[in-house]
Amino acid sequence: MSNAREIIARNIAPMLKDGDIVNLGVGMPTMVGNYVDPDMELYFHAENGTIGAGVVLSGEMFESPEILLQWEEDHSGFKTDYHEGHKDLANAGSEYITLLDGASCFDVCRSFAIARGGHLDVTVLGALQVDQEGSLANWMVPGKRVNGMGGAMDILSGAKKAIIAMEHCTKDGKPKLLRKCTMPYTAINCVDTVVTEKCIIDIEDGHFTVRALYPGVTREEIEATVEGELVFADEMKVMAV
Amino acid sequence: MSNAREIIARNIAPMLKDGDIVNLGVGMPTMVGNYVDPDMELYFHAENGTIGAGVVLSGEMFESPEILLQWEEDHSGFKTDYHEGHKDLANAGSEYITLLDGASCFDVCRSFAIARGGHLDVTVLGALQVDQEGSLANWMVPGKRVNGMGGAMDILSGAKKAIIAMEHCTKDGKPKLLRKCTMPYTAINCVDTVVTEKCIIDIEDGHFTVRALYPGVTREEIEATVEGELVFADEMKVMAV
Amino acid sequence: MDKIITAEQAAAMVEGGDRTVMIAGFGTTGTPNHILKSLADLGTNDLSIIAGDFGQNNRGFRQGIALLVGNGQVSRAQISFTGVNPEAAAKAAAGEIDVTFIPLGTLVERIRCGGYGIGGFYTRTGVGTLVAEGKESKVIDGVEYLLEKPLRADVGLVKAYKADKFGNAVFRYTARGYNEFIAMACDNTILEVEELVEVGDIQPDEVQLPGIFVNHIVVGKEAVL
Amino acid sequence: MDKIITAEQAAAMVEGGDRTVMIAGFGTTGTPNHILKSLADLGTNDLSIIAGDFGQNNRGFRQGIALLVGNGQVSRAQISFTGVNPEAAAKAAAGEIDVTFIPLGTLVERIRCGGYGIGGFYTRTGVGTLVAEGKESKVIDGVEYLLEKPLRADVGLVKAYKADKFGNAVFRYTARGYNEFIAMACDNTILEVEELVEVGDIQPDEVQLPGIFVNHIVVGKEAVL
Repeated sequence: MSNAREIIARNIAPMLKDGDIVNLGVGMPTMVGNYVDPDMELYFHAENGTIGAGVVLSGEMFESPEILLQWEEDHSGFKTDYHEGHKDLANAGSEYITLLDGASCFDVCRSFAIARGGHLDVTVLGALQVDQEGSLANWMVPGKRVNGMGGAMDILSGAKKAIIAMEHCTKDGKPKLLRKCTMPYTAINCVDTVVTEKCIIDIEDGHFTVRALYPGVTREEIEATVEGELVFADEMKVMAV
Repeated sequence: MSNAREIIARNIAPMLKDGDIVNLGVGMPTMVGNYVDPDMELYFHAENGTIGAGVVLSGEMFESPEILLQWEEDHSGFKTDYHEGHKDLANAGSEYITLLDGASCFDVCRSFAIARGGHLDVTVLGALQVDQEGSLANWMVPGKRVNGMGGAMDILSGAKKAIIAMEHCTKDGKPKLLRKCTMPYTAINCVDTVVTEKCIIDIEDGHFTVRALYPGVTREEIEATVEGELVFADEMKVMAV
Repeated sequence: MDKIITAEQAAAMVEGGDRTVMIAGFGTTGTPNHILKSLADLGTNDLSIIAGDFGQNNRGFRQGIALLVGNGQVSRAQISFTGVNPEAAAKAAAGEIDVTFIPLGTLVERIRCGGYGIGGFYTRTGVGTLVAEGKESKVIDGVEYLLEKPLRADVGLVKAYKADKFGNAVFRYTARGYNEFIAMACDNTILEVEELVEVGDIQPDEVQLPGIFVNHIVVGKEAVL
Repeated sequence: MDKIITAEQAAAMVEGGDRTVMIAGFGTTGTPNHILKSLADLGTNDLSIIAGDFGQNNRGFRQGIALLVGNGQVSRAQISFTGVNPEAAAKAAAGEIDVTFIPLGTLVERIRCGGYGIGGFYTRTGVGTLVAEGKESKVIDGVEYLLEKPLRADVGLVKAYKADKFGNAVFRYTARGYNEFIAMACDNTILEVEELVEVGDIQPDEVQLPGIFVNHIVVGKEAVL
């Protein structure tokens, strides 16, 4: 059986359309790439300066400094090219990647222009909280974690569609889908869809609309775990397992 | 004997210093390049996107469509490179040019950043009028000529030093050095020095300071042909012939 | 997705009236001559153009935008200078073309803003001149600036030396111009190239204009039309 | 004019206190590791840095800016995210480093403004968030924007793959980053390269950072420090 993260990634994948320019955030959103139809032409944007990312080489090399050092030694100079991986080629999460034919690299101002300027079709991002106004919080837990917002605010300010990949509740079972975020906003009024392991929710006109449920999940369970105005779609769909 | 334009160009050339990044406007300013010490390292900026311009290939090709067509045919494709001239290589006045070793080409936003961002050491431009506040007019004769300002306003907004190359009087003998320009400004409070065929004038603290005279030109002649507050430097120099 | 079209098809996408077309080029270089020739042949009238200059009109030998001007197809122009085109200057002076002159550095930066999703920017260029008329000004850290707003257009006509079939493009020398910014600032960008290659033939680091900003591609050999 | 210096000489040009240093890099790529190593060895304190992230600190194995953070040399940081550096995040949370977080797209655009002579720009990024606090906002064509101001620094430390002796530089892949904008926004830009070539060996069209923006060059072989 799939775990929550796999369920979420698998259910987001079909939301991407042929020809889309897509930015996948670090972590769970990146897993979406594993589930997309390989016949579909998608252009993956990494905000550190490329369109056309292929695969992530390996997370292993970050497991220890020794592995990383060895990889960097093996990949120094022009021993490898963009099809195989290169020490000067990474994604925004600092993982080494490959590029596909037709990829391009560019400066970071241009890279953010792709988002801010409305050229990005879809972004998939994680979140700590999402509220019924489509605002989200994902960069700061006051008094605890202060990691900075990176490029998330810029990407959300211009992406045509924002999909949030998020586990349904906090580790201690509290709602993350709220009437109003309690943590500092990353961006306001920008989220289109939230996918959790229990349901798929669209946000429109200031309320949550549940349009798909994971097999076995009841409306009552969603009502009990979502805070805020909740509507169930007339035609309820079933999420992929 | 030199004509007015040659005198002006020859007297501006020694104002350029080793290592300067220089933009020469279309026309008389471009002639300055003919008189600079060849041992000096100067970097010529053309606002259509290059630093490191070499020579202008030939004005002849613009004399008739036939010559131009023939040149373009001869230079199509990669038959020539940047040392020899190329159909995709011109200066801001649409003359074909060469580039020197170490030259670079870039987009026009970056090119204007060189001026606006304070990276340009000197610009030499023509003018119709210059006033004692250091404001100039060179882009529009109301009711007559409307050619547009091109890049002149941008270049003047950021160049560290602005030198005006200008014949001393209008064709009908009227002053061009004025208390206040009567034609629409190109830029205000930006001119450092004006070089005419009769004198070299610095502009500071709201007045003209004559610091060099062409041999044979008298102070009375300057006083009669300049309108505005006029000061003669204590040490008057003699212009090169 | 097949992006390749003919110059005639490209020309047919340009509309007059309340639509705008942004046209690349700086004097003799970097302008989509084949598409402009087709647009002149097609004769679409009442065009509103955004461009650096009016192309080349050398004693009646017209190239680029000068063909459209010669035909009287251009009604409105946001432009920086009339260029080597006395005919256009005369038409501007006579009011046959409604011309708004924009400093070139400001024009290209406004186009960049249009493509980069920026709402406006402050520049010193034009302070104290006619350009400042009707514009907001603001003193920032003791310096006066003008507020300039983004420019976008319905159709963008750009030119590169070479592109792959996805539209990843490469320029040469000063023909680079501000093509890449026009491509990002238009709803429908049509790229004219001298040479078309397969996807994968251009290295990711060579690409100066990413293909995602190119909707259609026209192949046309240079130099002479 | 000889621009070549050692990493030690470069490090000695960086001052603390009321001076600022802008440092290139995006995670693992595009950062001037040799200069930063020398700066860590030199131990200059009370640094004010402007950077994208705090470098890499992988279980105590520090690279780039992380070396400076580990030494406690950084007092103030204008930065976008702590990156793979939990030590920096902890120091930021504890107030040991006075951190101002800036959205990355805004940060790089502010740096560009600093080099491009633009007084400020309007962005939608950060509207309605903590980022908007203390900033002017403006509604343009019905959309709310924040005014963001240019960023400049006294010293800029940038990294390219290759440069000629004049400083004309070429990047590789995603290591391009925003090096070119930092170089334009600093009074004294020091470029670290892996490979140095003669003037004329890099074609004008290949140059991604023109040498006029480079004051000094440090040559340092990669990959490992």
